[in-house]
Amino acid sequence: AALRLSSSGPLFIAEEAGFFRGEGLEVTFRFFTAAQPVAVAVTTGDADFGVTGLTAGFYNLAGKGALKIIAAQSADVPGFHLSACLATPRAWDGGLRGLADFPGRSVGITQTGSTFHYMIGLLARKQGFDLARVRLVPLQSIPNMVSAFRGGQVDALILPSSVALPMLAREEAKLLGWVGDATPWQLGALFTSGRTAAERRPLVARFVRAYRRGAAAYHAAFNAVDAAGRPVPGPGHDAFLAILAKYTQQPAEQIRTGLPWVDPDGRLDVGDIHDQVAWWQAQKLVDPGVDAGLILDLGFVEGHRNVPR
Amino acid sequence: MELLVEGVGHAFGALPVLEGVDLEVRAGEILSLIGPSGCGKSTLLAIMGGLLRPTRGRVAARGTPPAGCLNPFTYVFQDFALLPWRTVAGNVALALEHHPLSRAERRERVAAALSTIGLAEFARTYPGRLSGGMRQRVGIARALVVRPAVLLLDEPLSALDAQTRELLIEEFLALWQRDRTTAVHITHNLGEALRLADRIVVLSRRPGRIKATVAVDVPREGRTRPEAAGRIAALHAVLWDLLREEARAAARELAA
Amino acid sequence: MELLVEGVGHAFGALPVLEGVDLEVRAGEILSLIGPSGCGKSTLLAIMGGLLRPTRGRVAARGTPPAGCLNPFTYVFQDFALLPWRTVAGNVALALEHHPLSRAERRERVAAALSTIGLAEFARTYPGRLSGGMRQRVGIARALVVRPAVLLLDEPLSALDAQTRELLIEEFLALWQRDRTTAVHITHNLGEALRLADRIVVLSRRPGRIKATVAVDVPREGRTRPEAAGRIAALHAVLWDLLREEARAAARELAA
Amino acid sequence: MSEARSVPFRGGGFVLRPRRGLSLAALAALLAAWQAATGSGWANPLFLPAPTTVAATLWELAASGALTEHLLASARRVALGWTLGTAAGLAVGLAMGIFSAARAAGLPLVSAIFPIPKIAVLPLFILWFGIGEPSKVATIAAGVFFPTVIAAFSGVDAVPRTLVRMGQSFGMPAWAIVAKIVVPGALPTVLAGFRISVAIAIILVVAAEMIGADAGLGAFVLTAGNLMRTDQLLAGVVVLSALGLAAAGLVSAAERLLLRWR
Amino acid sequence: MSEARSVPFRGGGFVLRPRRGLSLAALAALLAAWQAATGSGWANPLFLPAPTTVAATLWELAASGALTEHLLASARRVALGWTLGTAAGLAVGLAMGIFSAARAAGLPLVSAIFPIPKIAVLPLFILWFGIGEPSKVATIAAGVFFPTVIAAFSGVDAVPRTLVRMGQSFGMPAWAIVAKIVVPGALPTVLAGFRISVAIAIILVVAAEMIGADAGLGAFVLTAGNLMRTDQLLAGVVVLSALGLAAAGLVSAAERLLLRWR
Ligand SMILES: Nc1ncnc2c1ncn2[C@@H]1O[C@H](COP(=O)(O)OP(=O)(O)OP(=O)(O)O)[C@@H](O)[C@H]1O
Ligand SMILES: Nc1ncnc2c1ncn2[C@@H]1O[C@H](COP(=O)(O)OP(=O)(O)OP(=O)(O)O)[C@@H](O)[C@H]1O
Ligand SMILES: [Mg+2]
Ligand SMILES: [Mg+2]
Repeated sequence: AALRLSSSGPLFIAEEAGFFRGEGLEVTFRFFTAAQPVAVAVTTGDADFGVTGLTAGFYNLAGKGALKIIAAQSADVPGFHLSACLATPRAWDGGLRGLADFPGRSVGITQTGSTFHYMIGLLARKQGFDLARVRLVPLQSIPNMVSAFRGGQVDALILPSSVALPMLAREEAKLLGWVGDATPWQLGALFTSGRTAAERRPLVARFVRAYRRGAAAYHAAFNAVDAAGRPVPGPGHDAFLAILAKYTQQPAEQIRTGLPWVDPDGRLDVGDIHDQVAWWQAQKLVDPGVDAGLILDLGFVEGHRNVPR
Repeated sequence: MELLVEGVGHAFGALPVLEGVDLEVRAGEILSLIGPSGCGKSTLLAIMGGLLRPTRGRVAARGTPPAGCLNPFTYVFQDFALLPWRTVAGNVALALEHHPLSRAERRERVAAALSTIGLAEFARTYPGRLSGGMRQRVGIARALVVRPAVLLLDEPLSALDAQTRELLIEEFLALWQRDRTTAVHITHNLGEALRLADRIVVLSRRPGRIKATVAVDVPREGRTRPEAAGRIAALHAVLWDLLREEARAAARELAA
Repeated sequence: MELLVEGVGHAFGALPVLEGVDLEVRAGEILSLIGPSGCGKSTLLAIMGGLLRPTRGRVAARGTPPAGCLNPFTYVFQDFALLPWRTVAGNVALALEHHPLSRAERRERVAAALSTIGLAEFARTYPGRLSGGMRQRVGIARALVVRPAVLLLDEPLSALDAQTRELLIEEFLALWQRDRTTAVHITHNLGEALRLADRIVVLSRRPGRIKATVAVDVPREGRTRPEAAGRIAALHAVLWDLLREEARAAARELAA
Repeated sequence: MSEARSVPFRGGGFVLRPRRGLSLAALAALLAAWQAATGSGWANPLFLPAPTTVAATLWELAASGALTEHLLASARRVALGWTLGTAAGLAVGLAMGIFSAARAAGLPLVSAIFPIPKIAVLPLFILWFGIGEPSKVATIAAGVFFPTVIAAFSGVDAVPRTLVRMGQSFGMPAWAIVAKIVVPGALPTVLAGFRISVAIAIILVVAAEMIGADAGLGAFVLTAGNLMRTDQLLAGVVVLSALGLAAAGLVSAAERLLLRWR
Repeated sequence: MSEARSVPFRGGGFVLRPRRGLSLAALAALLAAWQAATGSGWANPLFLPAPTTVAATLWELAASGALTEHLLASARRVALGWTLGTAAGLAVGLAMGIFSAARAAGLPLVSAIFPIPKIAVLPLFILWFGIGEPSKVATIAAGVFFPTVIAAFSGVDAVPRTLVRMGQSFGMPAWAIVAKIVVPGALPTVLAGFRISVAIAIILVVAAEMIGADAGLGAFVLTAGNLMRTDQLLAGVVVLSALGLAAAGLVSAAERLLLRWR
């Protein structure tokens, strides 16, 4: 189960390049249009594996033993422009000029507990402002957010680059900064159900192996950087881009500008996940009983980063 | 008031129902209309009151409605046409509500009409809980309450027992004496026609044409007296023969 | 078949409509039921055919329906009760469809009934496009088509002109000669009752009680002959007086 | 002579009598089935917590005052949106029932616009009405409008034309015919439409409160859903259900009052 | 003697005649208003691209074959879901129209369950029906079921009881009374319900295709929304609209055929 987003690229590449078949796996993709049903489908066993962003809802579900995170998906890292913080021209004129200027303003997010919500939280910690002084306006969908933004109903937004770049180009919005540049974090993950992780370990291991080969190929093609830290095309760039275009049903041109960073080995930033859970718990949006350690099954990938002692 | 029916014809789609009807209803006259079932009597009445546009000819009226008349051309419908969601009193009041009457007068008129037809105690009953004859009487009360100039009665007493009918005929004649209302009266009861009418128009089978007009040449007050019995019986026989001819012709057509 | 009405009383809520009705309808008899409007005639008929449960008493039947009878107790309803979404033929066929008849026979029976009532050419017309009398005739055809053992007729000819009525009375008597159908016949036309009935039951005003039972002691075939006119007129007068008494009493009550 | 047997009773039936006990029993059975489903594991308690759990959550919410706040916020939006949508829907629907031109022009528009999913037009609503109350009320009103239009013109179609002719014969002005004959005649169908539209209004409170709502059952349910807090989600759903029951009760009362004549 | 004047005509009116030209004109006016709104800047072209833009997008989609694929996938789901929901709804609704017990038990359940928003129960649908076609069809069927139930029992309520008594008097078995008197008598209200339920079915295809759909107009519209491709979003909406128009046309045809007698 997955969303039609380039952050699921390693999966698509693993399939098209035959890595799954190489492991003797017959993989069928099931696509969803929102993160929540992906997690539900894996929980109910309708899908064996899922990849999506890490949300408070995900942690709540996983915290009940339903889901185990087994490998990394995309991450926000400096230089890879996934999520933009935008201000309306009016707010900009009114003094909203940087990532520290949020207090006292309203920010549109998709949903309470979403990745966008977390990013604002991250910025608050990094920039040292009080999140309580920012009015978060949940608007459920990107068109709603953009519409509220255009109408001046909210002062700022965090948006995916694919939507943000055209707006910046048309000067309908002012860029406050990129989340990845300001506060890198683990955005998404590959996960399976608690049952599968416990009872079908060999299968999971084979799946993760293929997935990591996909991730490695993806990383090589899309995540190469030049000396200045700017992305440059790597080997297989064009072929893989065509694969992504096929799966995401988007023109290659549009995908190119918002390709996320993916760890070549599927290694998770484990410490960050612990941080995320702790922060959500502090916000009272994730049940206090959830233990980040139990959500993670680190046995399928070696060399996870930042593993707490 | 006076009604002039001039060359009226009507067809429902391909079905001709009336043909070349010329008729004059004189002021203050009671004209009965008889004819075989389905010959177009109700259709003609609807045309006379301006409820249906004839495919041919026209209907004109002469004279002015008397003072106090709220609705010059008023119907009593064959199928009663009561509003099921209004009580008996409400159905009668309907005819008055759009006229500038005081509340008290409206209530009084309704009460008077209901007691005339003998349904005062059913004023607050819905039509669905009335017997057939009671429904018909509500339709009559509703027509009387507006003091019409021309009454268009479509089998107004068909669902009533002989005795109730007799009472209502007397009531009606008393009202008629007072207001000299012009009336066109469809009936299938020759006795009723001979009680009420100045003239009786016999329609042919469908398509209805005027087959004969029979004047009832006995003063209305005297018609129930024994002396008149002979003349009334003779008229009855004449009408009966006229109708039978039509029925025979219809039967022959069917057989062919 | 024979019908026994034993101590039947009925009230709609607080309104008593029938009281202590005892009545025997003999096999092959035609019994007419007359009485003031709203006295409970239709209610009594509904009770007799098992459509309404009386609040008191019971109705029993004796005898077996003759061969070929599809529906022993069959109504002709006062308000016709036609299905507006079925054509004339469809309404008549309705009574046959749940019986094991061949298609051809069903069609034949329907066609025969429609030509009896003179509506063959309207077989495919919807009731909404019929005149009042035509609708009533469809209701009669629907009842005849099942060859009933007991016919329960609620003012079956009220909307028909004198001549059509006469034709249908003759048709009906012919059928009755053949099948000796028992019939209970509500009417408000004394002449009709005196043409058809073996006995005439007069109901009092509401709550309806049996006020009198009048036997029509003239052979049915002879009733239209001039010799019988005197006896028929005498019976007519008797019935008329019985009814008038009721109407007077009702009027007195109203005045009080 | 053969025995006299009672004439078989063939009437009766097809008449509805209220049976309050059975109604309550049905609701109780629903709760029992829910409890049983969660107890037996047929429904994963992860997605369908037991009614007892939900009751506890509800109790907490009620105690904290949050429940009243959400309920009031949503009820106000539902009431306002339903009233506006119904008023507009009745006006348009009656016109479409009476005038050939209105019907000819209106029917294709209704048929084309009704099936448009709300989420597709929310951005436009935000643009036109902002993210405050107006856009929320408009969302509900828009959802109520279309079924009401359909119920209204279908109801008018069912009014027997002979009654209209009767009104005309008494010289009733057109407005009086509409007010006293057409509208009451259409009422049974319109009230059936209300039964549908109140439920739709409550369903739409969730869509409406997608637009930057702080308080409200819809916002509460959405947040609970996003957070996968199924006990809160179900608590919100139970309150929406109760709101639906209350609204349906009002429609039933209106039917008892206005359709007494049946 | 005074002049003879024609008796004023008071009848007529309150009868609807089809006016095809006007229907087409209304749709054309809708398109023109849309074009004007985008041209004048009253509606931001970002959220409401001009019809010409949407037409171009539609053309592209059609040329690539994607349109047919999405349309077929959704139309199949709508047809299947609507049919199932309608069948179940008619069965339950007729029972509630006929039996006091069914009404007493069913009405509170319908009133309580109908207002539950679909998105709140999606996880349960996934749990019970999986992520394949069944859950999508079930979502649509569930949405269609409730309005159909309400239309069916309201329709039965409107059948004159004298007609039922007539059927009983002819010894018609209960099933025949239901099939030949109750159902045809309820038909006008039921068909009005169909008008509402086909539109709801189309609206719900979007909710249904939230659940693991590759193809389908709902999934297409949702994806377009997530990517802020409003031209694609509107193209999808236009196709849904057209689907709604077609479905409404079928209902109108059914009305012409089945309610000829009016
Ligand atoms: N709305 C209509 N559409 C089509 N045909 C109609 C309509 N109304 C009446 N007819 C036809 O017109 C003819 C005459 O009908 P009308 O009601 O005038 O008869 P009538 O003389 O009043 O009969 P009755 O004495 O039975 O009431 C009938 O054959 C009937 O079928
Ligand atoms: N469904 C009902 N509910 C309440 N009262 C009713 C109902 N049906 C009839 N009644 C009352 O019962 C009484 C008798 O009605 P019924 O129809 O039996 O009279 P009837 O003798 O047939 O009169 P008519 O000759 O006018 O048809 C009337 O007063 C009527 O108001
Ligand atoms: Mg007539
Ligand atoms: Mg009667």
